Amino acid sequence: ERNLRIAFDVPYEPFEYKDENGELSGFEVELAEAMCEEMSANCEFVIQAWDGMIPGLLARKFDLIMSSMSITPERAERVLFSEPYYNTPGGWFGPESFNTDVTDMDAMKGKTVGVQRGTTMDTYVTEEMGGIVTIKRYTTADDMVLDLEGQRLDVVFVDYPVGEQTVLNKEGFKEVAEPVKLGEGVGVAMRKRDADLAEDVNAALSTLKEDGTYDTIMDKYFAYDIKM
Amino acid sequence: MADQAPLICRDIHKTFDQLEVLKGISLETRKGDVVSLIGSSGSGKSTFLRCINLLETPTSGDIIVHGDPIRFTTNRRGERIPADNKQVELIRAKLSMVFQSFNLWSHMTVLENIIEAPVNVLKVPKKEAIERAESYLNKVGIYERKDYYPAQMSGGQQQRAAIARALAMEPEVMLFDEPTSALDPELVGEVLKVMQSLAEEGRTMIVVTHEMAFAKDVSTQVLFLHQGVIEEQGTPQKVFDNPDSERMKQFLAPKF
Amino acid sequence: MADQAPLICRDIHKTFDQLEVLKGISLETRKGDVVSLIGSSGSGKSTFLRCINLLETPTSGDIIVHGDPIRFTTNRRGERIPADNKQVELIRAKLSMVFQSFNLWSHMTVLENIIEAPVNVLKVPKKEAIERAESYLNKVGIYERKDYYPAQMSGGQQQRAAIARALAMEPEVMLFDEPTSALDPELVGEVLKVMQSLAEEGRTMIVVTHEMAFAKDVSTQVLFLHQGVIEEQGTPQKVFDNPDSERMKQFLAPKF
Amino acid sequence: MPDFIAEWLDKNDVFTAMTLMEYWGGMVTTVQLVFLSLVIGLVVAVPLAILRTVKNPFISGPVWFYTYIFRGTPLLIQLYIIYYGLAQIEGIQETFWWLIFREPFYPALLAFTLNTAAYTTEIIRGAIVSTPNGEIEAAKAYGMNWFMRMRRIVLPSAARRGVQAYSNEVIFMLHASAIASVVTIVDLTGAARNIYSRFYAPFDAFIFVALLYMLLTFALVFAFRKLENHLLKHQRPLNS
Amino acid sequence: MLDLKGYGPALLDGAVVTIELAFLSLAVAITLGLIGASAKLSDNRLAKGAATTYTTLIRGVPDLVMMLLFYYGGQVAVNMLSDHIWETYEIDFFFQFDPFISGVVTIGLIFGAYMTETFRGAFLAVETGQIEAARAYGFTRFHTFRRIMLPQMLRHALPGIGNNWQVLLKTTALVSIIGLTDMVRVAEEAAKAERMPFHFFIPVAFVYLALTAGSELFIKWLNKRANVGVVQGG
Ligand SMILES: Nc1ncnc2c1ncn2[C@@H]1O[C@H](COP(=O)(O)OP(=O)(O)OP(=O)(O)O)[C@@H](O)[C@H]1O
Ligand SMILES: Nc1ncnc2c1ncn2[C@@H]1O[C@H](COP(=O)(O)OP(=O)(O)OP(=O)(O)O)[C@@H](O)[C@H]1O
Ligand SMILES: [Mg+2]
Ligand SMILES: [Mg+2]
Repeated sequence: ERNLRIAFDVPYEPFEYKDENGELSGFEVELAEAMCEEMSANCEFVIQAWDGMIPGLLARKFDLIMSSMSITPERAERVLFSEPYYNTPGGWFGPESFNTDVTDMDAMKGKTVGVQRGTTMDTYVTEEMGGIVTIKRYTTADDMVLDLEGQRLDVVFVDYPVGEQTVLNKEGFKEVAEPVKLGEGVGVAMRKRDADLAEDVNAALSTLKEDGTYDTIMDKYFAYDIKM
Repeated sequence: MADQAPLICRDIHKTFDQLEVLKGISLETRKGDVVSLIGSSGSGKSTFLRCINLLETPTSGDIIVHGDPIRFTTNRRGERIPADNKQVELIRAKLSMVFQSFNLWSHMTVLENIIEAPVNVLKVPKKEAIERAESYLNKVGIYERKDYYPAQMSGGQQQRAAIARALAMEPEVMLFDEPTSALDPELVGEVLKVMQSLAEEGRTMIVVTHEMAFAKDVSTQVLFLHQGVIEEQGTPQKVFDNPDSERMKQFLAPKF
Repeated sequence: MADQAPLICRDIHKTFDQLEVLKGISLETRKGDVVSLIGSSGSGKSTFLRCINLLETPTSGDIIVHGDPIRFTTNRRGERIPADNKQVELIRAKLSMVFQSFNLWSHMTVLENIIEAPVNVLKVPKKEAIERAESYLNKVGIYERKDYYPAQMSGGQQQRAAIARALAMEPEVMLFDEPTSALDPELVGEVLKVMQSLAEEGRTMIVVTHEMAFAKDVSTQVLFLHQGVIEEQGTPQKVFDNPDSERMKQFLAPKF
Repeated sequence: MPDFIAEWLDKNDVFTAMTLMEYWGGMVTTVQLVFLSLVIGLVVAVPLAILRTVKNPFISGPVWFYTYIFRGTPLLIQLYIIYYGLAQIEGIQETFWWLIFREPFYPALLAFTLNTAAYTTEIIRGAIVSTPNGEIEAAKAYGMNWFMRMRRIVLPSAARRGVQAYSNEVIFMLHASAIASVVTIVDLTGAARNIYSRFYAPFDAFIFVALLYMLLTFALVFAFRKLENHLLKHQRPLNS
Repeated sequence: MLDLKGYGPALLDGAVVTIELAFLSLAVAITLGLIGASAKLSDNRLAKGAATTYTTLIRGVPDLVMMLLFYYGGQVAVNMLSDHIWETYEIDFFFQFDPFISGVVTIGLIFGAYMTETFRGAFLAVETGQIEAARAYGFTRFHTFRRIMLPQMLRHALPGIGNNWQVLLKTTALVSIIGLTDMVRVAEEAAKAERMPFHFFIPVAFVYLALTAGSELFIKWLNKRANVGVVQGG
């Protein structure tokens, strides 16, 4: 029986957060619980601030990161990713008055777009629209929404569930374009050397996806499909 | 105006906490007067000088400089303070002082110390101030030390720098607090000669001194202070040769 | 041991930057000697005293206290420094000093100033140290000021506190730098009498002074310093009545 | 160039011309932000420190309160309130001020300046009150008015006692400026964060900016050593 | 009353972490500062060089990086060492860096460097005559330091100490990246969870201000003691 420590950065609703009783819950938390059971591992959940995530993994403070870390080639250089276990689209949100077509580069020229630093949305906007729009990068989604309200931003491009929870909750804002499927999805991050562990994790995840456990958990938190 | 008394003090009292240090000192000077203030240690000589230029505010009593009485008022805590800072500054610019502990400005060289007040207070052009400073430095014999900082000089050199600083103000009234205490007999003579020549130019001087020879030979008026009261006052002849007070007689008796 | 020279200095040189302040000073004392160091301002008297207890390290020359030569070494920059700090501390505890600028510790009252070194360096029991301190405070006449801080005292009172502080160490050799400069003639007499009585007890003293009367009447040896060299040295009779050097004659000539 | 460095440079993807340009841009922003806030902060702090030493509580009180609040709360909160708070003011978007405060640079500059001025005020105040009293008395006795005393005697003397503490404040400010990145300014740390989150190479990205910060600090430490040598020459014995 | 949405107890726990960290690191910092300043002012070239390297290096590295380096970098180094020992000698040697102790040590080290500069300045402001008098009476170095230099330097050092303390207090928030939950971290979590960006920083600011008020009073008291016998210029 193996011992595993899994790190989350809370809160990131509905993926991981503390409920009213202070218990860790959320989509990824439940998925992690199921995964541990499947692997018959003894799991301990660790809460870790985002900036210390990778350093902590490398320093063996914990063994797995299941905190919505998107798979990118650059990150894959440093850590070992499992197969992706979910992918959410990026959503465009803006004020009611925003009527520009975000795919029309001429129309977008000079607009200010907010993204969360280091997300796949950041990479997308940087690659596709860099030089055309002004990109502002934020540490938290809430700061970004504040600037959207304060009219420093014209539009934000953010993880769909996050946008749904923050921007659409406010008066006078709407979804301004179709969600965009981006990137390779989110995976469990591990140390490079833990190839054995990665195999087991992948096996466990695929079992969960097949036997319906994954769908049960997903339906608890989402009205749409994020499965990969 | 010319024959107006440069400095009059009337019934000055000064109390620190409970301790009454000055118990009614009066003094009237004429132009060119040299007043020697003698008395034992702790009798209030320095305090009296400091009251004259208001570094200490007298608890009561009047100070009149050139017919201009200094105005006082009381502050919220009931302490007496000068009423008009402008007036005090004007008066101080006319009275220069040599402190017992020199109080040279430590971050300035000797020359800078000396030209500071003439240039900034009296608005003497800098070039002229430097010339003047150098001539006084020569007079007190420390011209070669002009670019030293106070901490790099001997006690006597510091004292001479402090004297030069006071002289360079060329004020009407000069207050000297033991200006020759750190000097050897030879230099004492030199410095006292410089002071004498200033007196002859018509400047008024109040000198706290332990040099009885100076008090006797140069001064026009001698005050003997004892525990905050004037025990003897008058011409040197009277004070030295014919003292009334027992304390004065004792003070003058040769001790060593 | 008893008749060993308490202090011997041999060919002391001291250079600040380029300026050679002491150019070879030698001095040999016997127990009970009173050495008067006279000379004009800036001639190096204070520097010499400061070299004796190593506040300045002599550029060259030897210092031997009670037969114990102070060991020197050179540091990496090629400057001469004492080799053994413990030795220096031990020697300093045997030499007490009155500074020209008093250097009373400003955060301590007069009494605290006086008992500090006896209690902590000599390990005298506190009660005894206080008694001793009080008796010396009485001797210099500032017993009633014992709980004042230095800043609250007159110049002369501070100087007397500094003298009491040195006396309370009851050291074998005492270094006095112009110990009576801030005192009136009456007190000068008192203090010099105290010093004389100490000499009679057999303590050795080196006194920088401008009181020629003291140098003449009390001292067993007089050194006349001029620009860093000893111009005259010998018994007071010889130095005062029969000086060889021109400078000394000039120094003695009455100036005022 | 040693082989291992060449090899490392070859393999690395964190240090490309593009990222280096990003670091350079960040460095320029950091230097501008820190330099401007320090200069303005110092200019503001001197009069405030003087007011803080005044005996009248109606004058010194408000200054104390200002330093209390700005030293007492985290700079991050101050920056948040100024940056996001200003935008919340009804109708500010229509005024001339919005042209200035729309950009994150000016709110950040304002927050930094107010913060450093508070700390600097305390340093200067401390140095002012420990000026040797005799030197002030000498200045008074020579007829210097309050203003001249301050300018010619007290402040120069205070500068000599405050310089070490102030060097700390300058370095604090350099480090503290790193939080500018939370309001979307791409300063040195902002650049590092962007690059870090792109490549997830914490040690490469952060150690490199750490080196850049160190370089800036060394420059400051060196400058302060020169300044101190100049200021303290009056108390240096000539022989050592 | 401010509605803390049930985060009150967590904030309180966080505040305790913040306060413990702050006071322990302050103790470390003051100790290091006194040692550093004495070393910098000594004649010993080795001590001087070591102290100069310490203050320059530590002040050079941003706090966040120091924290990452010490805790994670230190751990990586221990891990590598442990692997190596295991592979060569088959001895199981391993320990985890404790985040709280690492936090105290890191913050203490950082502020020790700033304190060193503050104390050095304060020591330089003590009149040399005061120290000379002590040396002339045969005081040992330590005795001179304790009885004369320390009390006299304190009044010059207090404003600097006060500033360093204020900055230190806020630097404790960095420990969230090494997995400790101080009050700022709690406030951040709460802010994100409740989507109220300013709200939870109000109690945090008040805790800071209360600590500041307390320390101001304490410093005022110290200042009064440090200034006995001193006529303050005005
Ligand atoms: N730290 C220093 N740096 C440079 N020169 C110095 C220093 N200390 C003293 N001097 C110089 O050394 C010379 C001798 O100084 P010293 O204090 O020994 O004189 P002194 O004989 O005691 O004079 P005084 O009777 O005025 O006290 C002076 O010219 C002085 O300027
Ligand atoms: N700030 C103060 N607080 C309390 N007492 C003081 C203060 N300043 C001076 N005194 C006391 O006032 C008295 C007179 O002091 P002052 O300095 O005027 O004496 P002085 O005549 O100049 O003596 P000296 O010849 O020794 O310089 C002294 O007994 C002194 O202790
Ligand atoms: Mg006096
Ligand atoms: Mg001397």
